[in-house]
Amino acid sequence: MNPYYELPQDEAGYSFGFLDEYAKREVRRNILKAICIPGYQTPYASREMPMGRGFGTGGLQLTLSLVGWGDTLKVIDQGADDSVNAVNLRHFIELTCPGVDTTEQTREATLIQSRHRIPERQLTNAQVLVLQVPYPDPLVVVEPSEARRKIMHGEGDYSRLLTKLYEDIVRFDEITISHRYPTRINGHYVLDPSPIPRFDIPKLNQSPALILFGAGREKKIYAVPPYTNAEPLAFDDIAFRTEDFTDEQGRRRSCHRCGATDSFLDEFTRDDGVRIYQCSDSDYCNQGIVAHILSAGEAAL
Amino acid sequence: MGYVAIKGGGVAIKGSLEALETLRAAEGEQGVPLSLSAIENQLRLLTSRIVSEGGLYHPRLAALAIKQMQGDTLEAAFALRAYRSTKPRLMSTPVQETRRMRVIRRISSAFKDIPGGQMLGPTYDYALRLMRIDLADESPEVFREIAAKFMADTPGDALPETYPKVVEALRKDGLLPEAPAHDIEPFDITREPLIFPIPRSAVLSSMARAETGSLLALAYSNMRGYGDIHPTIAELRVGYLPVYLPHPVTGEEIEAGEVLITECEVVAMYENSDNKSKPVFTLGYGACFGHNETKAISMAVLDRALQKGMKEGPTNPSEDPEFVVLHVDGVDSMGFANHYKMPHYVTFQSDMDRLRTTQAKAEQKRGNKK
Amino acid sequence: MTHYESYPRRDWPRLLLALPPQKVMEAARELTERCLVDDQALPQSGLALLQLRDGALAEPYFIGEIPLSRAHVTVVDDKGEKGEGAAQILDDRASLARAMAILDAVLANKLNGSENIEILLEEGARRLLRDEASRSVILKRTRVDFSLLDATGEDNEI
Amino acid sequence: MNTDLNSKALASVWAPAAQQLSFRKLMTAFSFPGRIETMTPEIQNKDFTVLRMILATLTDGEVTVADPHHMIDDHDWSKLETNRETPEKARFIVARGDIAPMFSPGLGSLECPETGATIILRVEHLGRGEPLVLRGPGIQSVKEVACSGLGAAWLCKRQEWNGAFPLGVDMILFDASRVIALPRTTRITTKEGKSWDM
Repeated sequence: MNPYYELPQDEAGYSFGFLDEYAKREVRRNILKAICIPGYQTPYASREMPMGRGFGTGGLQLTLSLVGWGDTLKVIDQGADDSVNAVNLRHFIELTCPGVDTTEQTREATLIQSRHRIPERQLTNAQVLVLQVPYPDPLVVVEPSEARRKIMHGEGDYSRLLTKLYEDIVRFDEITISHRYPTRINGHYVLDPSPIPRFDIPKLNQSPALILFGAGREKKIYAVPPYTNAEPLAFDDIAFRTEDFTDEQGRRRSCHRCGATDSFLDEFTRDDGVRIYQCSDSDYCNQGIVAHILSAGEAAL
Repeated sequence: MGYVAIKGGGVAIKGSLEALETLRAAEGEQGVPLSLSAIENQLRLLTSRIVSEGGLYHPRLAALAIKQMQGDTLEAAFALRAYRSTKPRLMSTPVQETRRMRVIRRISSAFKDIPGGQMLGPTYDYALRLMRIDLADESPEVFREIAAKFMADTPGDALPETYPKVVEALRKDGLLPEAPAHDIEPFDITREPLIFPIPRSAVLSSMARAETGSLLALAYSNMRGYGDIHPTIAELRVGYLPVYLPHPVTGEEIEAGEVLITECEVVAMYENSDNKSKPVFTLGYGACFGHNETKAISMAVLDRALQKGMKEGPTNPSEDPEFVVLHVDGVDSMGFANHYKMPHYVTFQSDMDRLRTTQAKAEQKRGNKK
Repeated sequence: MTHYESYPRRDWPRLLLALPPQKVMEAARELTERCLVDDQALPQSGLALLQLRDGALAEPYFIGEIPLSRAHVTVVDDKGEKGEGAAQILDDRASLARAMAILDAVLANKLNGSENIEILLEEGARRLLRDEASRSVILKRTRVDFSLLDATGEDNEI
Repeated sequence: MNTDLNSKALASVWAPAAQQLSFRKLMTAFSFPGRIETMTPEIQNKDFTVLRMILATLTDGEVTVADPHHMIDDHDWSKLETNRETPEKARFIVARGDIAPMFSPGLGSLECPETGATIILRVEHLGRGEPLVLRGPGIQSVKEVACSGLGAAWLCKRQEWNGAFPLGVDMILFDASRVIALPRTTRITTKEGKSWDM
């Protein structure tokens, strides 16, 4: 640099939503195409964000292109609002989008960005869920070339993926895919639903809320529109199964905190070696406790 | 209760940032903060890496990034990339010709007698890698004298600033294929998604901002035997490229500033292509922002390897455009490697569920057999 | 369009960029006090894709991005003379580009005050010469003399 | 929220805040085909037309626009900084619903269906006129929407263009203040159950 050069201090500064308007417009155009072609991975020119590829930059670019004044945003990771990554993303959005409200309550949010979970509480058609995606293409396991995968997707040809699932069954007598379970949308495209547990897959089907997926590193955007069929790939004789939370006696385990028996549970080992379970969705858990207290209060009256 | 492992993230993040800052300033009372100009000049090869891997020629911001990231090249390049996302794209420049480069170094390993001559310029090639203990305690006075001394006694007339390109001479002799300048609009990797197959301009752009070590590793695999390029350097040049833009009022070419770049052409063995034309040598091309010869050479070797792979189909990883282009970007790959540090509690819970179910089934089977 | 005789217009930005920016800004500020400056386009700071031609197949490609600031102005001096000027510089200060666009307008159209800018150009040229000289020394002192090597090979040791 | 700041930022169709709001309306329209969305009533100045709002929100120099019925004026072309193209090649096509389409828009390819055109169609009135019966993603069971000033030729052609999913075109229908969207997945019949297949 010229020896007299000085970094401009007064001409720096970021605009609303960090991204420049051209970047937002491109993301927005691709969101509309993703909705029109349910489950199709729309390519876009992902921009670099100030956090690592793999830390939710795809979801973040969607959120920053969507969010505006009047929105109430919730950011979660592993179901929790105060997971380190969720805190970091929320902080960044608050910094670059002044005037946008944030919340920890699923009910209040108009826009929810999440990693690895779909909230337990059923979303409404006034809400939009943005999921962060590390690997967008379920066909990668059977076909390394993207050019060939695009043709397979276009033709709706998933025979090799089904063969892979079948081989699993032969080997382990069980489909071994734990999360990122390949799911067919509107009878055509099979998508990678991001690393949500199988427990959350049924929430994709006929969801009242629009669900958007952003893969920043792999530069793809895709969508499950509201009220759209989403079916996990399965076989007639081996059904799709969600995670099993029953104990040795065959009873559904409950959250040790709120007592819920219908939520996805995190597993902890207490200092004394006893294994305990707790809701992964922290808002759902908190709401459960609040409801308990309220009903206990009413009973006491 | 105390079992909510993921609570309290916000407090920990704040503490972590402060710990980072503390270590940056850990020299204590003797500490002097690094000046950006010192980084830019005294660590000029590090700055060079950052401007090229960051994809933005802004040495001062690169120096700031180096300071802020405590010397981590991947993080610093990353900061420069993110900075780009906030700035509007004003234009793409007209094609700039590198023969106009104001060189400070220019060599060829193909010919000793290249038109205009060979100038070693600043290079470590012939510097002995012996520790110079005298640098451990350098006096500022002596340090400031170094440049003045070098400049003091220079005999004779000034040499020209610009030099013809060696490959142009080879072309005149009919040793290289003719390369008529065609002005197809190049691929913009910062805007257009990479959908394979991609044009060569996309490959060149991707490699120009690739991570030096990643490019080197793939090029080295080709040199060692996973490939057969066997390159000879026709020309390696380092210098300042003036950027000419049309004046908004008159339209005439005006210099807007200059950019330090490194450029390299390698000659490889001729191909037994179609029988109609006469056999000629083939070329590979590499260039990047800043002074970074390892990167330019690696890129040139890979470009040649990829040309072969695009034409005849890849037989080695270094000849496969998808493999090379998708794996050499430092910002992409480091981001992904690091994301594994994030919580994966839910997916791991799900993994455990699958393993336990499969284990139970296996046990049941064994039981049945008994 | 009249051009200043000693330095062609194409060299002005290069000469002005060789100066401390405060000098350019100050010169523009002085002119603004006496002249009417009207922005033809809003001064902008952003990025440009740098397009090069590759040396192997002569194909254009983008090596990366450069900072770019630009401004385009019309200046009317205190005698009522009017002229257009612009600047595009490899720099991220739109204010500097605007200052240089004002100087460009005044110089190119020989508006009132252009003499002071000529002095600035002179000074820029002197500084530029110094930078160029240092590069020239590098070339001269590192030139490999193959003819010497052929004639008296043994003497060419370090 | 600072309402002063808010109203100022929304004052022009070219303002980023206005385009964000407008995009969200379009996204809702595409998410729920047939749902009538009123475009940014906050903007009251004469600058505002629905077409200008849609184009300012979705187009720029990165895409191409066709205007076979000359609905975009020169001033808007220069402000949009977008590229003119023939309807056969354009990513966005602006047209009148009362004039039968005389072109074949891009439908995309099997590998890249997203390159199928978006057709922005002016109709007379949404919510009044011929009822259309819609089914498909985004619609819980059936959705009815009335529309006047949309020639039957458009619906026939649409059916033809969208015959081989994932190829096809997506549509935005607009009147003086409102829009509905018809993604390629939406199946349209008349009240009597007649489809537009001819």
